[in-house]
Amino acid sequence: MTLVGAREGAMSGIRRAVAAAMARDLPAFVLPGPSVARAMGLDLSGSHLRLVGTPRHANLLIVVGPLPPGLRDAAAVTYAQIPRPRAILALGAGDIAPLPDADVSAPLTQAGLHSGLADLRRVIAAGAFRADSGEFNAPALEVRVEYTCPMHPEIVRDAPGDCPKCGMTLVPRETASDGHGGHGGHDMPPEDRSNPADHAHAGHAEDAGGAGAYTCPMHPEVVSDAPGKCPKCGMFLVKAEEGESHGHGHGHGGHGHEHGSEAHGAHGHGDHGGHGKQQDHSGHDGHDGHAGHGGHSEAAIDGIEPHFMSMVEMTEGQPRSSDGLQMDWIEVPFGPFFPGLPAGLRLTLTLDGDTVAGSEVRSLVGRAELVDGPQMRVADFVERLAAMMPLSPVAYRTLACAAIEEAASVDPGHDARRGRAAAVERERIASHLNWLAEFGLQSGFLWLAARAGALQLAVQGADVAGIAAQAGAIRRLTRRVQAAPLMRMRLRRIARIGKDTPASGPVDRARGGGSDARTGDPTLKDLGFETRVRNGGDALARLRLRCDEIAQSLDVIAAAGRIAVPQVPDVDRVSGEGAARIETPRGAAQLRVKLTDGRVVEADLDTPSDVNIALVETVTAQQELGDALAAVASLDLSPWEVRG
Amino acid sequence: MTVQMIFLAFFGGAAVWFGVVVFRTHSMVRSALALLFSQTAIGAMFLVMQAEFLGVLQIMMMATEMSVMAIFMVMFMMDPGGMGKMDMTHQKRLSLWAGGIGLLAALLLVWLPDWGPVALSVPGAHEQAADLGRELLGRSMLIFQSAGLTILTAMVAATMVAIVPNAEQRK
Amino acid sequence: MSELSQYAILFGLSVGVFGFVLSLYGFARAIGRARAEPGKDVPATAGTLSRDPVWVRYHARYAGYALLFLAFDMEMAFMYPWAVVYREEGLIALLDMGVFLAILFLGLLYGWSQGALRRQ
Amino acid sequence: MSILVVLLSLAAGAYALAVIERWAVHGHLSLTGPAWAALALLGRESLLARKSDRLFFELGPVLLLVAGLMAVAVIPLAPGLIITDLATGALFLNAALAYVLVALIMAGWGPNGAYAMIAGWRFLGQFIAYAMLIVMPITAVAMRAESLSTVEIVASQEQLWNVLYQPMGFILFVVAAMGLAWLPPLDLPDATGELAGGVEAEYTGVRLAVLRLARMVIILALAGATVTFYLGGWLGPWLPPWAWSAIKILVVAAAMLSVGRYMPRIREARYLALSWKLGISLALANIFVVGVIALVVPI
Repeated sequence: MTLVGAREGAMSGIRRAVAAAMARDLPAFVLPGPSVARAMGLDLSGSHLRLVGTPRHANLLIVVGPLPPGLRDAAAVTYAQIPRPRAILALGAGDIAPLPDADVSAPLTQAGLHSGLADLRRVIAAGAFRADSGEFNAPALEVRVEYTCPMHPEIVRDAPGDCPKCGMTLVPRETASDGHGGHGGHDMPPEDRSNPADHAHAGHAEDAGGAGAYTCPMHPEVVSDAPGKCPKCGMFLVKAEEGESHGHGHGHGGHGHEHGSEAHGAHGHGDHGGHGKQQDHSGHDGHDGHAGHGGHSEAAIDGIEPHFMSMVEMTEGQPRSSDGLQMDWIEVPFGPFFPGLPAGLRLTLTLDGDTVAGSEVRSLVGRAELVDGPQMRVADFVERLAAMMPLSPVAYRTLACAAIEEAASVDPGHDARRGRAAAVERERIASHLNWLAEFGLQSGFLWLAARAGALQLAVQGADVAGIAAQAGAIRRLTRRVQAAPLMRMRLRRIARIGKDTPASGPVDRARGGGSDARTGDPTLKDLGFETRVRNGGDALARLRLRCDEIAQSLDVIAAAGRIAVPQVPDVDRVSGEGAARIETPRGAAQLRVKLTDGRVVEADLDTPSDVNIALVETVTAQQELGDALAAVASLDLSPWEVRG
Repeated sequence: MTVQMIFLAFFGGAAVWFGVVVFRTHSMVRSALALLFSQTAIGAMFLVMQAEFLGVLQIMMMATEMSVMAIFMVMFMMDPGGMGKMDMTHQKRLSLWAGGIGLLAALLLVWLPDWGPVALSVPGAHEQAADLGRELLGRSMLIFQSAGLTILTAMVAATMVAIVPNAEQRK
Repeated sequence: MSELSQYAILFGLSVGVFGFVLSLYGFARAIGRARAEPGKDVPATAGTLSRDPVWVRYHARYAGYALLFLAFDMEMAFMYPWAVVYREEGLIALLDMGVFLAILFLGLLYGWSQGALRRQ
Repeated sequence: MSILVVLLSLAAGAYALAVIERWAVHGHLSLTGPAWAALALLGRESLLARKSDRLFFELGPVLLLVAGLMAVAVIPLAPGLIITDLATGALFLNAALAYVLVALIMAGWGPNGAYAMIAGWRFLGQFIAYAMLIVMPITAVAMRAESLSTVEIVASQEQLWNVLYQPMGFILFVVAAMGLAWLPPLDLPDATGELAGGVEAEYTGVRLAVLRLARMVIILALAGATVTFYLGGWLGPWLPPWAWSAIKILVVAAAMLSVGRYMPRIREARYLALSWKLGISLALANIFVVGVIALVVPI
C-alpha cells in the first residue's frame, strides 16, 4: 500500500516516523473549493484536517464531487505543485484524469469523508515513501522555452544568444506549449500565436516595407495586423519596425554626446540604419565590449542605441498610473482555486504594483447546453439542471419544475407552492451563509468562516423545526458580523455600483434597486414577504442586505410551516412552451422550455451571474489588490451559472 | 585587544566586500540589500569599538532606510530583477575619478588631523547614551535644532518634488 | 559581564542559528531530496501556471509615506539619548524636544496637506 | 547557564504558541499536533522555484530566525535571567526587529512569484505604518526609566506598571507589535484570501518549518517586549519572578494570536493612513503627557 505521489526512498528508520507524523497532520487543499464542498453538504472542518490556501502547503488534495472538464488542467497544475509525498482523496469524483488515480476513493458523504480519511491515514503511514515513485506529468504542464531580450520583448528566439538590437544576453522564458489553455489568460486564437520561426522574423519583417505587424512592447506574443491597443495591458501597439528604425536614426544623429570619441559604435549603426539584417547586428555586437552595461542611466553608451537605454523614452507610450508614474505591469492569475474567490472562476488581474490596472474574468465551469442531445426526458432535464448548479441546486430544480409545469399547464397546488417557496428560501439562507463563510475566509475573519460554515451545514438540509432551532444562532451571527470591528472600514466604498449598471439580485437591491422576482408573487406575499432594499451600492450594503435577507427568509420559512423540494412534475406526452422566473440566492433566473411529446426539446436559461460577472471589470478597476478581491467576492458569483 | 582587532578587521572586510557586491550584482534588490548589510557590518564595527549606542543605531536605521531605498530602486530602475544581466556600473571614468578623490580625502582625514591620545578606557554604554543626551540638550542644542529644521526642509522638498498635490490628483 | 563579551554572545547566537538551521537542513536531506518534475518549480498561482517572471518595476503606492518615514526615522536618532536624560534635565529637555517635535510635526502636516499621506 | 535556560524556555514558549495558533486558526486544540506537524514538515520536499534568487530565498527564513532570537536576547525573564543585558536593550530590540522587514523582503522577492513579491513589498508598506508606533512608545518608556536597559525598564515599574502610567503607549505598542509580527488582522504579507500565503507561499518542507519557527520566536519576542515595557516584566506578588514572566508573556501572545479571529483584515491604505494621521499624533501626545507626568510625579 503506497501513495501514487510517494516520495522517493525506502521506507525505513526515520522515514517511518516521518510517515506516521504525516498521517496525523494532513494539510489539505480542496477542489473545487471549500464552499462547493459545503454546498454539497460536506463538513470539512470537523475531521482534523487543516485546510490551506495554497497547494504548496498541502499534502492532500481532496476532490469533491465530479471534476468538471474545465477544471482538469487546473487540477493537474495544483497537484503538480504539491510537494511530495502527496495524496489524493476523491469523494464521489469518478474519473479525475489527468490526475493520477486517487489514493483513496469514497462516496460523497460525511461518512465517506471520515472513512476515506481513516483509510488515507493508514496508506500514508505505510507508504509515504517508495523506492521508485513515478513521475507526474500532464499536458497542461508542458512547456516550450524561448529566449527573449529583457529590453526588446519583440525579440524572441528559440535558442540562447544575444539580442541583435542591444547585445544583451537573451533570457529564457517559458510558455505553455501550443494548443493548450494552461497558461494564464493567453487564450488568443492559435493563428495569432506565432511560432518561434515567425518570431525570429518579427523584428525584421519590415524590410519588405509594407505590412509590418503591430506588437505590444510588453507582450510580444500579441501580434496584430492593425494598430490598436494591447488586449492584455492596454498599451498602444507599436509597429514592429518602428522601434528599430527610430532607434537607428537616433543612434546616427544624436549619439555620442558623451562618448563622442568612440564614434565607431554609432557609425556601425549608421551603416545599416534603414534596414538591418540579423547578421549585421550580431556582427556589430561582437566587437562591442560594453554591450549590456548602462541601462540605468540616460547616458548614451557607445554601441547601444541610446533610445532603448533611456528610461524616459523606454516608457514612452506606456500607460500611466494615477500618479503619472509608469511602471511595468504584470499579469497575475487568481484562480480557479483561489481561496476566497468562487471556485472555478479564473480572474486574471493586470497589476500595476498592487493596483489592478485591468482584469479578465472567465468561468472554467460555465454551463453547457441545457438540453443534452435532441431531446430529454423531463426528469432527466430537471436533474441535469440541478446538478449543473452545485451552489444552488434547489432553486434551479424549482425553476425547472415551474417552467415545465407552465408548459404543461399543470398546477402544483397551494401547499406545494408554499413548500417550494420555503425550500428556495432555505437555500437562500444557506447560500448567503456560504457567502459569509467565504468572505470570512477571504478577509481572515476566521470566526465568521467557521461559524457561518457550520450554520450553513446545519440549515441546508433541515426541516422547519430544524431551522427554527438554528434561527436564534443565525440571527445572532448576522448581527455580530455587521457589528464586527473593522468591518465597515473593510467594505465601505468598495465595489460601488451605480444605478445604471445592469445588475441582478442582492447586488441590485443593495444599491436601492428593486429587482426581485419574488415581488408580486402571491404565495410569498401570503407568507409576509417584502422586498428588502439597502442603499449604498457598495460591498458593505451587500453584506447588510444579505444579512437582512437571511432574517427575512427565516420568517418566511416559519410562516410557510413546511418545506418541500419540488418533485419532477408528471407530464404526460404534452407539448407546449412555458417560462418561469424565480429569485435564486444570486438573483433572478429565467427559464424557457419547449416540450414536445412530453420531452424537453429546447431550453433557454438566463442566470443572475451572467449579468453580474460583467461587473467584475468595473468593480476591480484601479482598486488595491485586496479591495479588488473583496469586490469580486462581494458580487457572489457562481461560475457554474455563467454561460460556458 | 587582539581579538577585538581581528573582529574589527573581519567586519571591516565584510563592509567592503558587501560594498563591492553592490556593483557586482545585477539585481537591484540585491544591490540595495548588499548596501544594507555593508552598513550593518559598519554598525558591528562600532560595536567592536565599544560605541554601543552608535553601533545599534546604525544597525537599526540602515536596515529600515536601505529597505526603503530598495523599493525606490525597484520602482525606478529598469529590469530590477537583473534577469538581463545588465552591468551596474556606468560612467566609469567619472566614477573612478570621484572614487579616487573620495578615498584620498578619507585617507587625509584619517592621517592629517591630530586625533589626540588613544582612549584606553571607554565610558559604559549607558554613560555614552546619557552623555550624548546631555550634549544634545547642552552645548549642541543649536546643532540639534538645526537638524530638526534640516529634516523639515527635506520633508518639504521631498513632498514637493515627489507628490502629486491633492488638487491635481483629483483632476 | 563586560560589554564586549555581551556582543560576543550575540554574535555567537547568530552563528549558532545558522548552525541550527543547517543541521535541520541536513536532517531533511537525510530523508530525501526534492524531485524535479514538470510544473512543480513554477510559483504557485492557484491552479494556473504562470511562468512569466514577475521581477518588474513595482509600483509602490505608499511612496509618499515612505519619504516622510525616512525623515521620522532620522529623528529617532535624537529621541533615544534625549529620553535617557529627560528626567535629569527636566523642563529644558521638555521644551527643547517640544520644539524639535513641533518642527517635525509641521513637516508631517505639510506632507498631509499636499497629499503625501494617501495612496498615490 | 542563563543563556541555556532562556533558550530552553524559548523553545517551550514557541511550542506553546504553536499549540495556541493551531487552535486559533484551525480550531482544534491538540497538545501533540505541532510536534507531528513539525516532523511531517521536515519530511516533505522543500522545493525551490526556478528562476528564483536562491540566496534571498534561503536566507529569508534564517535571517528571520536570527532577528527573532536577537530580540529575545534582551528580554529579561527574571532578575539575572536574560541573555544579554545591553545598556541599549530597548534600542537593540528595535534594531533586531528591523531585520524582520529585511527578511520578509528577501523571502518575498526570492522566489520570483507574483503573490510572494506583492506580499514582500506590502510588508514594507506595513512596516512604514507600524515602525514609528513601535519606536515612539518605547521612547516614552525610556523617559520614565531613564535608561534603555530592559532590566532597568522593568525595575522602573516597581510602583506602577507602565500600562497604567501610559495606557496610550501600551495600546499603540501592542497594535504595532501585531503589525510587526504580521498577525491578523494586520496580516497583509501572508493574507490567505488575498495572496494565498504571500511570503510563505513558496516555502515548503524544512524551509517552511524554519520560517514558522522564526515567526513564533518573533511573536514571543514581541509579547516579551510588551510585558517588559508595559506589564511590569517579572514583577508580581506570590509567584516566583520567572513564573510571572512566563504567564504574562503567554497570555499576551495568546491574546495577540487570537484577536484577529474576530475581525476582518485591515485594508493597507487605511492602515497606513490611520497609523500616520492618528497613530503618530497620539504617540507624540503620549510622549508629551509622559514627559509632563515624569516631571511632576516622582515615580
